[in-house]
Amino acid sequence: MDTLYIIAITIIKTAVYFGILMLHVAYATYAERKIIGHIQLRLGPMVVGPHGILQPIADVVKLLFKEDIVPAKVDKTIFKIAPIISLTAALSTFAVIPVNKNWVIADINVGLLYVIGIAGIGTYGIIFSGWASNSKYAFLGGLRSAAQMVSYEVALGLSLVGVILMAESFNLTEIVNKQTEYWYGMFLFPQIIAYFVFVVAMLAETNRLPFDLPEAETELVAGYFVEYSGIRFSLFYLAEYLAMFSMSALATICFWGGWTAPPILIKAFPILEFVPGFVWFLIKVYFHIFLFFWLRGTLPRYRYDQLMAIGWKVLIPLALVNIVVTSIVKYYY
Amino acid sequence: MNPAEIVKKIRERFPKEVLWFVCFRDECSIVVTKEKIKEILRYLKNTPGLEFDYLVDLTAVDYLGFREPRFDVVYHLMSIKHRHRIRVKAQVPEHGCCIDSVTDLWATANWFERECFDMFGIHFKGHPDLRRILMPEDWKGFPLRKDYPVKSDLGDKEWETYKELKESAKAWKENAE
Amino acid sequence: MIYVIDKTTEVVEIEEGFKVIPAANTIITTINKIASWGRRSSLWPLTFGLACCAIEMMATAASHYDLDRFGIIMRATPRQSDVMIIAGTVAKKMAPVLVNLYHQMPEPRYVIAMGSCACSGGVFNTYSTVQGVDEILPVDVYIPGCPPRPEALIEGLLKLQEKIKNEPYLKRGCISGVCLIDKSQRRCSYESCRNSEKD
Amino acid sequence: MQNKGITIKELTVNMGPQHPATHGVLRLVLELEGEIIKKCIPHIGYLHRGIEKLSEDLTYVQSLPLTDRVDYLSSMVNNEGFCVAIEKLMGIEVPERAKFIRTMMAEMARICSHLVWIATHALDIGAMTVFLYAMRDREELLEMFEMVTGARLTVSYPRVGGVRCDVNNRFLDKLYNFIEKFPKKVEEYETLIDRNRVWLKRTKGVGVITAQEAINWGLTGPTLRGSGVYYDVRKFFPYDAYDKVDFEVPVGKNGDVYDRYRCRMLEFRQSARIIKQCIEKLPEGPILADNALRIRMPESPLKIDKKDIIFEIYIEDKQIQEFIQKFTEVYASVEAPRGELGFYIICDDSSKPYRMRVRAPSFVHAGVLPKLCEGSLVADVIANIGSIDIVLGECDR
Repeated sequence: MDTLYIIAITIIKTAVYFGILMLHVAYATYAERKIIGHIQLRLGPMVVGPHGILQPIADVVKLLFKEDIVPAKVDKTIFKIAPIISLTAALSTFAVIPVNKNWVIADINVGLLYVIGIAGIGTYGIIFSGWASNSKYAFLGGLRSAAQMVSYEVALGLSLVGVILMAESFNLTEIVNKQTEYWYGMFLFPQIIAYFVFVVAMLAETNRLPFDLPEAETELVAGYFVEYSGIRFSLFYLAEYLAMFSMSALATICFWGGWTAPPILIKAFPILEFVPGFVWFLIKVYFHIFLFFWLRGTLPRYRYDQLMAIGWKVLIPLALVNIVVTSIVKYYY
Repeated sequence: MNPAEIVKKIRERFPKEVLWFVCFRDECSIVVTKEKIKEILRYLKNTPGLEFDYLVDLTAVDYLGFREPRFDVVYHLMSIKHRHRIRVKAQVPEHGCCIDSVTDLWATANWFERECFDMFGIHFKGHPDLRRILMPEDWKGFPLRKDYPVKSDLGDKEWETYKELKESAKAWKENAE
Repeated sequence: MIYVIDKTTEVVEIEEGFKVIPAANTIITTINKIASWGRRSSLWPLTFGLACCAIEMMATAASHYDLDRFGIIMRATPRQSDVMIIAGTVAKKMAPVLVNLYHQMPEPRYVIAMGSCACSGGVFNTYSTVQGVDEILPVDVYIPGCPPRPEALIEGLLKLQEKIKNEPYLKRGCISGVCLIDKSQRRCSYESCRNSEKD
Repeated sequence: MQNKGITIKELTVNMGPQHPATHGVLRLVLELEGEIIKKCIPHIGYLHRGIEKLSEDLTYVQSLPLTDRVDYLSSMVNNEGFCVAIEKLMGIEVPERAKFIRTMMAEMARICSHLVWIATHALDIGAMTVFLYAMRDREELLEMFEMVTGARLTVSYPRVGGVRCDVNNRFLDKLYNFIEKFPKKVEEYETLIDRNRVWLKRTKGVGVITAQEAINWGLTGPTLRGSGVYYDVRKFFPYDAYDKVDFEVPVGKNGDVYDRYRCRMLEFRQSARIIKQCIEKLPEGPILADNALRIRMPESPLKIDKKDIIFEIYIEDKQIQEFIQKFTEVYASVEAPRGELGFYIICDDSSKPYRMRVRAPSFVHAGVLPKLCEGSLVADVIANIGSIDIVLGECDR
């Protein structure tokens, strides 16, 4: 009976989590259009609902009612599986991400490894779609993303080693708890190099500007999902935004102290103690999401070889140096 | 160097080839036969004092019914160093409609000559890649010739692919009615 | 013929060519409303500039006129777009490409002929131009002008929204990716839609 | 290449005619080896409208609006080029005021065109925001065009022998205010992209063409000047009021995408300078010459003084003289934003041009693409297309 109870609770938790997450993702697209619009001296969606608030819903409805073309010469099975892989991978990440104290679906010991591992699976969705689409743009996009994600995953993983060394744990909740032991309440300051590497690698992992090469609109039209239409396309779209959320959440947990507020801040303003943990969490996540949009509104795109050079020649050495320094400091103090 | 001097120089070098020259509003055109056109242009390009290093334009004109030979291939040359221009015209008859290519003198001639071929059907001997450039590869006729219709309705000269497109459009048109 | 559920159920013809189950009417109307609202609220045009009008299309998408206000964002691939704005002169050499692109778009798809060249050939009554894009494609909205002002383009898009509002969604029907339209009902041949490959 | 039963093929990618970065309907067939381009074959003609042929069927005045649609980003300069050619043919002396107005308008068109260029070029490289900033400023200029000509893009404003209508003080004030602010706006774009490492990395050393090659390939305009060749029609063969205003011609050094970009950015400032001078020096007087070609004029042949034709015939043929007298020809070029835009017009005794040839800079520049792209990466193609700034309407005519 206990097992059944746990299963039932988990399902309910997942459903609630999923629903809230989807709402966030939908409104992240809206926020993106609004924020970039304002950066570009435009207004963004205004007509559909007050201030265009219903825009994402209209988009989803439209995509639902759209014909779903499976082109004739594609590898049908892989073509259909690819977006599902991408979405599943992106969604699974959230199973271990704690939003508040004990607000987590699965509090596993190797949470961090799990997140990185699952994020890697998302790449398969992109490679598969590129391969199966029988389109050269998609193929190039798939190839680019394979190379890009593999190289940046190394940097991403290495940048987190410093955090792991400091937290002495892979468990995400414990990483957060460990951070509260410091007066500044974040790994951001001692691990600033790692954070820098992480943010750059995060942009590359989620295929966002300035590293949006796999879907570079002006080069590869739409990159790996060039042949996808209707609902399948929206799955890719969702996966991309979910990946942004999961990476932002990871950054928040590993470097910004998750749902906790810095102890020094609470000391200074005791009233802040009453702010619920998930609010802190969301603020920090949305700061990162905003960063994504901000960069998109500002930066041009890197070239393929330059991207690789940054990954292997700058980020990975930096991350390694950080690991060495952290280890030495950790050993002596 | 003023146009008259340039003409004089060319005439000294190629006395037989130069047929006539016209000067209008300080613009000088030399009309030559097509046989030695490449040598003439090379001479213009490489002679110190002339140095027409810049091929501004290459085109053709169709004088159907006004003159034999029918076509003129027109070269507009300019020298960036000396800031002078000249126009060289080579006469090309309708039969044996060909002339030497100057692509190895000026790389820019490549596309100009392709366009000329496309629009007038003049062949350029020695051109590396003489294909149609503006019209589709299987287009019939040469549009800028004077005996080619201007208007859209080409009748039997119509491009096959476009005819097929129009045919296939009939299906939904009937459906709509 | 269109069947919403399946052939064994009793069906009634509501409009010529459209047959539905009687009881399903309430559902149909609601779906109709939602679907057409979704469709008209998020029209994604294909980024497809041909000539002068494309520049005005760019200007319309830019900050002064801002098409994004209406939920209209340009998509670069025909697979993800709903409306094709033919902005400019269509040369005969371009016509096969244009038709191919149209076939690559998923239903429901709409065509806007922007500018007098796309509407009727405009001043270019020459050997190499198509005299009005409606010779080769079914056009929904015509926008005259050489080139039309951005306001005119917006007006055209709003007119298209009106048109979508007033048409039964089944007419260009798809539910969750399943095309409900019979082979003969589609405005281009079914096979060519499937076979077309992105060049 | 056959190797143990495995066939290694180059990947052929078809870029365009519908592609967001080909500036219209250019089609490039790229043969790739990985991301490296082995071969690049441009295909044009997807916007071939037969303007040259059509003008043979229309009168001179009717042909003028066609030139608007040749290069629709700077239609003012195209009109000007056509008018300069016909004026040269007929020997019309344009009134001073009209000359200054034309120069001013042409420079406005240059700014407009360059704004679209920076917008699309930046968008292609990935900087979205520059696009919208540039389009915002362009909108102001278009408004001013509208004030005078009634049209935003296809203006048909210059006339053979002058301009269509006079400019008023309200317009001049507005323009002056705009021009005062404009260099600051250029700086704004520069802060967004010019001091951006990503931009520098994407443009420096990409698509290099040396001065010698550039001349050999017939490049003109900023594309040529980026390679360090000093050639500008406005300075070499001045037309309109360009010999009465003071301006510099920016010249690059390395001939890469970045230098071409810098040249155009500096041209913004020079254009602003010319406009300012034009407004200050604008003389009073008529705007149309007395013997100008007017729209209401019945369809009569152009009045050309046949005495101006000097000729020498070296062969014996009696008809030749008649032939020479019948067909008068002229080539006039102006400095369009893209380069030397030439009109070669042959006139016979009828009211229609016998042949109108447009020497389009975009056509020449598109031809140089294989030279720029081969051996570089896919992303560089985009940068190269942007840097040579082609308009397909002009390329295909």
